[in-house]
Amino acid sequence: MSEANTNGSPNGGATATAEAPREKLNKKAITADHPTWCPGCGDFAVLASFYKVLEKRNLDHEKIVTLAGIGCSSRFPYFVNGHGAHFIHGRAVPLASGISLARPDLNVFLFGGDGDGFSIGGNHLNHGARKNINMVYFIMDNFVYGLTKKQTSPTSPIGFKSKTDPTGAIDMPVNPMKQLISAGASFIARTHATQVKHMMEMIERAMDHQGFSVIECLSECVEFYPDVFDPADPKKGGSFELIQEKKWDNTPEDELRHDVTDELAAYKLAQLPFPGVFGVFYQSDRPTKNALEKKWIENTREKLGNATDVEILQKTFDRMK
Amino acid sequence: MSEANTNGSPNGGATATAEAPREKLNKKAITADHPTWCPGCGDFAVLASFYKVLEKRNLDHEKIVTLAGIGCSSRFPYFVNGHGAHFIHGRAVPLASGISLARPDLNVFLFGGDGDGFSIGGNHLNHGARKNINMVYFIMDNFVYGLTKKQTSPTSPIGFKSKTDPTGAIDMPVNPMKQLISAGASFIARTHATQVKHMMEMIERAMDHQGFSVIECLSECVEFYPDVFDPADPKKGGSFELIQEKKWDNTPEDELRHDVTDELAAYKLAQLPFPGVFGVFYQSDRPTKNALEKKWIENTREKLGNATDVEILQKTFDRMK
Amino acid sequence: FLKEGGVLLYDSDNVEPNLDDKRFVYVGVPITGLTVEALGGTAKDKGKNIFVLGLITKIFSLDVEKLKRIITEKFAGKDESIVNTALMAFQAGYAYPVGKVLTHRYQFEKIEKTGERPQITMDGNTALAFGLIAAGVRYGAGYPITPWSSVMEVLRTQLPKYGGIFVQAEDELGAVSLALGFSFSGYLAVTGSAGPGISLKTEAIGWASMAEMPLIICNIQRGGPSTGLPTNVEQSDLHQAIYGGHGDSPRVVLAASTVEDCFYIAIEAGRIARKYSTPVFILSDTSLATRIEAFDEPDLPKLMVDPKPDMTPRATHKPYPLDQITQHIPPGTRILDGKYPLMSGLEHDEMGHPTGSPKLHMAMTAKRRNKLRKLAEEIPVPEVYGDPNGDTLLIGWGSTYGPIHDAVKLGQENGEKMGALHLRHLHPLPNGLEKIFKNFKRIVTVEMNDQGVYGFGQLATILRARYCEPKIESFTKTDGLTFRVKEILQGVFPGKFVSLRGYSPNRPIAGNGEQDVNLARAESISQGAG
Amino acid sequence: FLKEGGVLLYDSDNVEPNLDDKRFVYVGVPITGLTVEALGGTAKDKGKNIFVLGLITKIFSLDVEKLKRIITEKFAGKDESIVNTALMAFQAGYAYPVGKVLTHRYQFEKIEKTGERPQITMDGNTALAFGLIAAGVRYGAGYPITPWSSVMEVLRTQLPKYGGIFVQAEDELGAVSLALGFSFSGYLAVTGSAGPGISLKTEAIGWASMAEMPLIICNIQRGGPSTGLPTNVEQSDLHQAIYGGHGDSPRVVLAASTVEDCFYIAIEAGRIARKYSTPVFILSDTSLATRIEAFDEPDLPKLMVDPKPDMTPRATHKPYPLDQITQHIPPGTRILDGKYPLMSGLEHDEMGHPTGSPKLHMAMTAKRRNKLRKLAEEIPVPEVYGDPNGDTLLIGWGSTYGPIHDAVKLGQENGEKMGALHLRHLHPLPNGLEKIFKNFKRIVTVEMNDQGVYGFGQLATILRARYCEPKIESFTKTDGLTFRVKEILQGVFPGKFVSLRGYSPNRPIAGNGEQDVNLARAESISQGAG
Ligand SMILES: Cc1ncc(C[n+]2csc(CCOP(=O)(O)OP(=O)(O)O)c2C)c(N)n1
Ligand SMILES: Cc1ncc(C[n+]2csc(CCOP(=O)(O)OP(=O)(O)O)c2C)c(N)n1
Ligand code: SF4
Ligand code: SF4
Ligand SMILES: [Mg+2]
Ligand SMILES: [Mg+2]
Repeated sequence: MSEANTNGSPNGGATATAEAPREKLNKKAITADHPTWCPGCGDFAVLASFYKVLEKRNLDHEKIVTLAGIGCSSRFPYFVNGHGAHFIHGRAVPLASGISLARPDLNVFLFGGDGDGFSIGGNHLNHGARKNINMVYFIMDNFVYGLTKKQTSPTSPIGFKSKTDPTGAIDMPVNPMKQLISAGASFIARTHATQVKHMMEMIERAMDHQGFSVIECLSECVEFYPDVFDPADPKKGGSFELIQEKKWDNTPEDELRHDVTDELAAYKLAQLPFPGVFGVFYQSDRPTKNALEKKWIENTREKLGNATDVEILQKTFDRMK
Repeated sequence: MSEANTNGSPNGGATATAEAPREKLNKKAITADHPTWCPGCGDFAVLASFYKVLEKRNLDHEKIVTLAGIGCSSRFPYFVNGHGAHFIHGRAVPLASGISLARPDLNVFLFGGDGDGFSIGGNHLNHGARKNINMVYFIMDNFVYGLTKKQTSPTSPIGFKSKTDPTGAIDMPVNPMKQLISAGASFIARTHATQVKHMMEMIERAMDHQGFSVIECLSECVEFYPDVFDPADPKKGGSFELIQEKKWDNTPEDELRHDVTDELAAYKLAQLPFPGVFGVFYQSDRPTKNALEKKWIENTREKLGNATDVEILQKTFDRMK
Repeated sequence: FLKEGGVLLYDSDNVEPNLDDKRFVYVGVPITGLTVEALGGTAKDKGKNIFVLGLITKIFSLDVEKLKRIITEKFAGKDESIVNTALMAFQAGYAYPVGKVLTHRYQFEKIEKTGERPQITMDGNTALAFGLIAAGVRYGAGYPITPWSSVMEVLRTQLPKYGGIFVQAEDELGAVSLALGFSFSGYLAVTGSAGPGISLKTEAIGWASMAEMPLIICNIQRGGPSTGLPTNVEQSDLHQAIYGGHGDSPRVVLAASTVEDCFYIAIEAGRIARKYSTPVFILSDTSLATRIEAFDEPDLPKLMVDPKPDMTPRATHKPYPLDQITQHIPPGTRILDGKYPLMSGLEHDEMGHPTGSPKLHMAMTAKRRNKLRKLAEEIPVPEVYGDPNGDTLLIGWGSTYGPIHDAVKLGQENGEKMGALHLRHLHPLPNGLEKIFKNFKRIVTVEMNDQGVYGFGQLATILRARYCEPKIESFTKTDGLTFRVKEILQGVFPGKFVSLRGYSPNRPIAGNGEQDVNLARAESISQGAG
Repeated sequence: FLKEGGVLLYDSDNVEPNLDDKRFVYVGVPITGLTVEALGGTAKDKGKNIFVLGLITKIFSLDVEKLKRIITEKFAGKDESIVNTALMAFQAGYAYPVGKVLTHRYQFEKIEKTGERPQITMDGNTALAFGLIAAGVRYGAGYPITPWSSVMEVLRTQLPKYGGIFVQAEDELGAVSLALGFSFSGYLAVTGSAGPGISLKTEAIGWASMAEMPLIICNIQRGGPSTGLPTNVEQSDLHQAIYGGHGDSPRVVLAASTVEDCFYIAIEAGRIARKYSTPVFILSDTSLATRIEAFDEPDLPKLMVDPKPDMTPRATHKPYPLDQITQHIPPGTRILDGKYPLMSGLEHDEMGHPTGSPKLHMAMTAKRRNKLRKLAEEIPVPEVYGDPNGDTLLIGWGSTYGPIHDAVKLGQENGEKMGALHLRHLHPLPNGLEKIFKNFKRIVTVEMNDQGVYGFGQLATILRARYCEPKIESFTKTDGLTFRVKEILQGVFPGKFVSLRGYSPNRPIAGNGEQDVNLARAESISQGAG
């Protein structure tokens, strides 16, 4: 997801880091506060997988940026030792977008919950997806508002009894996959907190993708909505059904497999009843806003030769005399 | 869209109107300020069609409510003589939702532009659709910000030169039909400002539908984005291609026709390149939030017999002693 | 197990005791929820238990510093962030305003004895919710946030009984807009939140002020700014409530002073919102929200307001008459001259249609402002508690009512000539306060907010601006805890009352943290991984 | 066709004249856009032409009332809303601040004559945009709204030349969040808007205050409240800029006084935002935004700030040291002790991690407030124009600089002993103003906002609260038009200066619309269909 070169940033400022000796990134180095989550909370597994991926990828420590909105899941940055920010509820996508656009050298990771992402943050999610801004956005979906103690969330199923729906939720929930596909997210995956290997694979593929990469992870809130994801947990008698992706081996079996570049096919998968399927629903390599803005900058600066900022502004003023 | 009975509202307050003699609703009665739009603006046609439909339906004058956010198109309520409100930018869907939920006896009409609806208002649009709140929402889409003088709008195509994209827009635009389908709007139609008969038909069908009914109308901004919709205007050498809806006459031709209850088929139509097709993309009669809340109220009040408000609260206090 | 009359402290998130069993004093505290909120989870053994420890420390005034030492020792050796988490749980429990739990029993006895009105017991948010129902509010919308959530949860559960609806919106922008839709439709509606959510409602509240739409906004204040201290108490949103909108956008601001007042302030808010067709803020805070108190059962038949909108046809109607106060009439009302009103956020003429007239903008701006002056004329000047004149007048607003009045009592017992004035109407202020001010040598506002750049609390700033009365100063604190009586006296009379018993956590740095960097830094123990 | 030196007034939305041809004075006015904005379209023959008529009426001080009569007659007979529309167009044109157009020629001549620095000519929004670039701002985000839009349009077009990016966001909530992302990434960023959009940024600006993140917020004020009068001038957002946030959330507020100052205030804002790691408001308004003025070309090599973020590795770093002013360091910076910082909206310890400590909340609240006190110490006290001591001191802020200073000149010529003080730093205020105050008998703020419930303009309210100086009063107006010199003198000295020539549209109801219902109502002519 990050780029080596940084011409996108004024005066290449972003590459001004001096080199001091460094050892391989290890778990201890990236561990911060001990997580405050409830024992058994699905979010622990997400944190563990994230640590593992960071170690495996051995990213430059100072180039790891973890961001979040507000919620139990959004406490994530406090548990990762790295540059980061704990922002406000529902607005972390534009925050991350600013960092991503100005600093292609960084690895921008965004974490949040279903309320943060699909309720108050829904519009930013859609426009971040549409503009295809380069980042990895991990949504820990527990079908409930955890931090505020059990209100109906946009993904709570009809019938769910919460503090704001004492007789059971009545509104049709958001379908995260449908929303992301129609909004234009260029990498869309779905996983489950109990499936750490799969989760890690999704995170790595999201990191390797250039663009707005979103992973929805069913992450159980043991305190306010226990057992809701058992139907997708083999250990609890459920079935964790994986999407079979096309191998392009033109075998007859391959006909039946899923083409991740086929938007309509992805939408069809999104129509499957709960718990649905897991894996990559959709992936497209349309240009990122990062690349498009960079191209505009390069074209513009080319015309200017290698004029300094002072010279450029002076020229402009000369025309105003 | 409106209901005769009003049990939904406390003490049936909503029906307290005394009857004074009334003549048939006519254009003069519902005409207010002379529209301020630029000569040739597509919005004139929308206003004209709306007048015609109101006349034809002969609604009770005082039960017509026109609402809007901010924009040229959102000036609409000033041009309709009836109860109405000119609200703030992008929040008119929740405003209309409150009116619709509390007052089933009213006809709630909401008007706005593409920026108002898909940019700043996008999240409210999605959640209003998801909750299926009963109203008719007419979006005058001109692919540009008119009132603020030609900035890129969420529906501006790539390459459109605006004040905020001097070298041409680079962000992929919103696809209104895709967004509405995936969000769960229960009536979704598309029309064109030059096709008054079709527009009227869509408005009438939207009115007859119980639920969140949205009509996207391609409405030209002659001042800042002229001729953009000619490709769909036969008079300008374009073609206005209509959606052929199933007649359920089980003829072979019918096989090929569009089933408006088929979400995936609707999504497929939404994938057609500009100018695409016109008519009803999708319609479903899932329950409205209005009906669901009403049912909850009725169940609750049933248990209480016909206790007065004072008695109900007193009972509650007695349990707090 | 628990002897009669004993206090039963239970986790109201998980237990539902039989409240009819009147042998015990029940103190329900949402322990699980509050711990989750304070820590972002219950954090295993560092969470709930230690939260309760903090709670008990507060109730029985145990030695805080000592207990914090013990906790630190218990978790020593482990990652320091664990100690930090444990201390956060302890502090959250300690900060939780349980109120005068131990006096409840006394109150129950009182019921048997006297022949007065029976007493009812509830927390402030519940009182507020039922006050709104009594005020004829049948519709509302909100989005969850501590400590506002329980108001919306009660309304969401109760309103259907009354034929009403409370909607959980997608966010606060949607919530206030929904509420305005309800009000526009003829049913005075409520929305509410705490800090961050109130900030999001700013624009729409400005529309309510401009379009002159009745609306009640509840702000259950918590520690700020930004996400701040979600589970602590603070009174730092007064300036925002009055001045938060862009442009000159008059609105009314009230503040509840006790749990009982949470009920009555809602009725006053409804009265003002309707009579002056204006948005009305109700300021409460964390301590009132959750504090449980008993008060005289309200006389419902006398109090309850009929929500039914008046839709009798009118011959003619102007939504914005220049020479009268706007009265909103709901859609569905026939206007026989056929000229229907429009509620507009653009500057408008008397019919609500846009205008560019300089004179009209001045006149309409004045119209919107002058109705607050009219309101000010009818607000009673609150009575002074204690000495009607003397050396020191304490002025308070909101939940500090109890400690301030106790401070006056204690101060008088110790020879101070002092009184207290408590304001429920903060904007506009009642007229005639100057008459009270001249009876005292010193005037000190006591507020749970910061002294600001110029050294004055938020209410003090407002009073000084209006009266230019140099006597007015303030004693403020921002430790997120309710005031203790001695703390007030020590703050208002520096150097005096030091001998008074009782623990005062923040005395050393009251008012200014600068001098005490090390003292404060000692609290900053998460050196673990930063 | 146009004789040399003549003024060429053109529709900058449709025409692109050859500005190099220096024979004429070019006054580009976005006639089409402004008409669309004022009316919601160009309204055929009622629109642009009549807008221009209003414009010319203002430039050549023609008789407004007479022209309005003519317009009314011209469209008489037609639906009255048509007359109303025409009058709105006229008033929008009349309200448009073209500045001292007729003096431009003089200014151009000046260039030839003197050997001073050459002059450059532009409007205030352009000056602001280039000031930001000079201040080293390379990134920003916004959402269109009048009169802010042109700032973002210039930046969107210019920043790529400097390797930067300006993003048009989906709304103002997204815009301010994007800007904070840019600032967090190491590039001081800008966002901006007008009334409604600024209100939407409230919550995120509170985060910037709490997380101590540098940010510049431009508020190009327009007529309020709510959607208000989008194309008129007003100074009614000062209170919101200072007090708009929930909780105690300190921020800095500056105001540009002239077109030239729009350039320099941006540099000052950048300096403060970086040095104090804080959000900084720049207040401008409709009149500065569009007014075209010539000023000495800035000395760019001296002024221009290098935007390059400093990412040299640090041995260790605390984002929130209690005994120092926070300095934000961007991601990409190695911290050799391996403890990385977190920027947080929750109350935090020195490393940015959450805390529930009462002492820390007090200390951090004080830390955030005290940096504004430090800033106040370094702000120069502005010089008094006119008499350094005397009978009357006028105090102004923002775009009223010109008329207030002219008023002092004219007043002195007419025997008044008076001076003027103009403030660029409004929060915190410079220290030492009291020394100036004591030299005058009367102190009158002159403001384009409402007198409020208690009779004082927004700046007057702030000064009274700080100084408790009863001498401080205010002369305010809310007619959406810039001040005329005689209007100020007549308002400040009631009864005097009545003989002065020149048209003053709002004199009759200055300050209070109540007494003049009929006068104002005469303006309310849309009886057509209401
Ligand atoms: C503007 C604003 N509104 C509301 C809140 C209160 N709040 C904090 S987190 C949250 C939702 C939490 O749900 P989710 O995003 O699903 O995260 P989870 O706790 O379930 O992981 C809410 C409503 C807030 N902090 N800010
Ligand atoms: C909160 C807020 N932000 C921005 C604006 C400025 N504004 C008014 S209308 C508009 C968009 C207009 O575009 P659209 O909704 O497509 O309506 P159109 O004028 O094209 O019909 C904007 C940005 C505003 N009034 N309020
Ligand atoms: S409340 Fe739920 S989501 Fe939050 S930490 Fe506990 S289990 Fe996890
Ligand atoms: S600017 Fe465009 S949208 Fe607005 S009225 Fe004119 S033509 Fe219509
Ligand atoms: Mg959740
Ligand atoms: Mg548009």
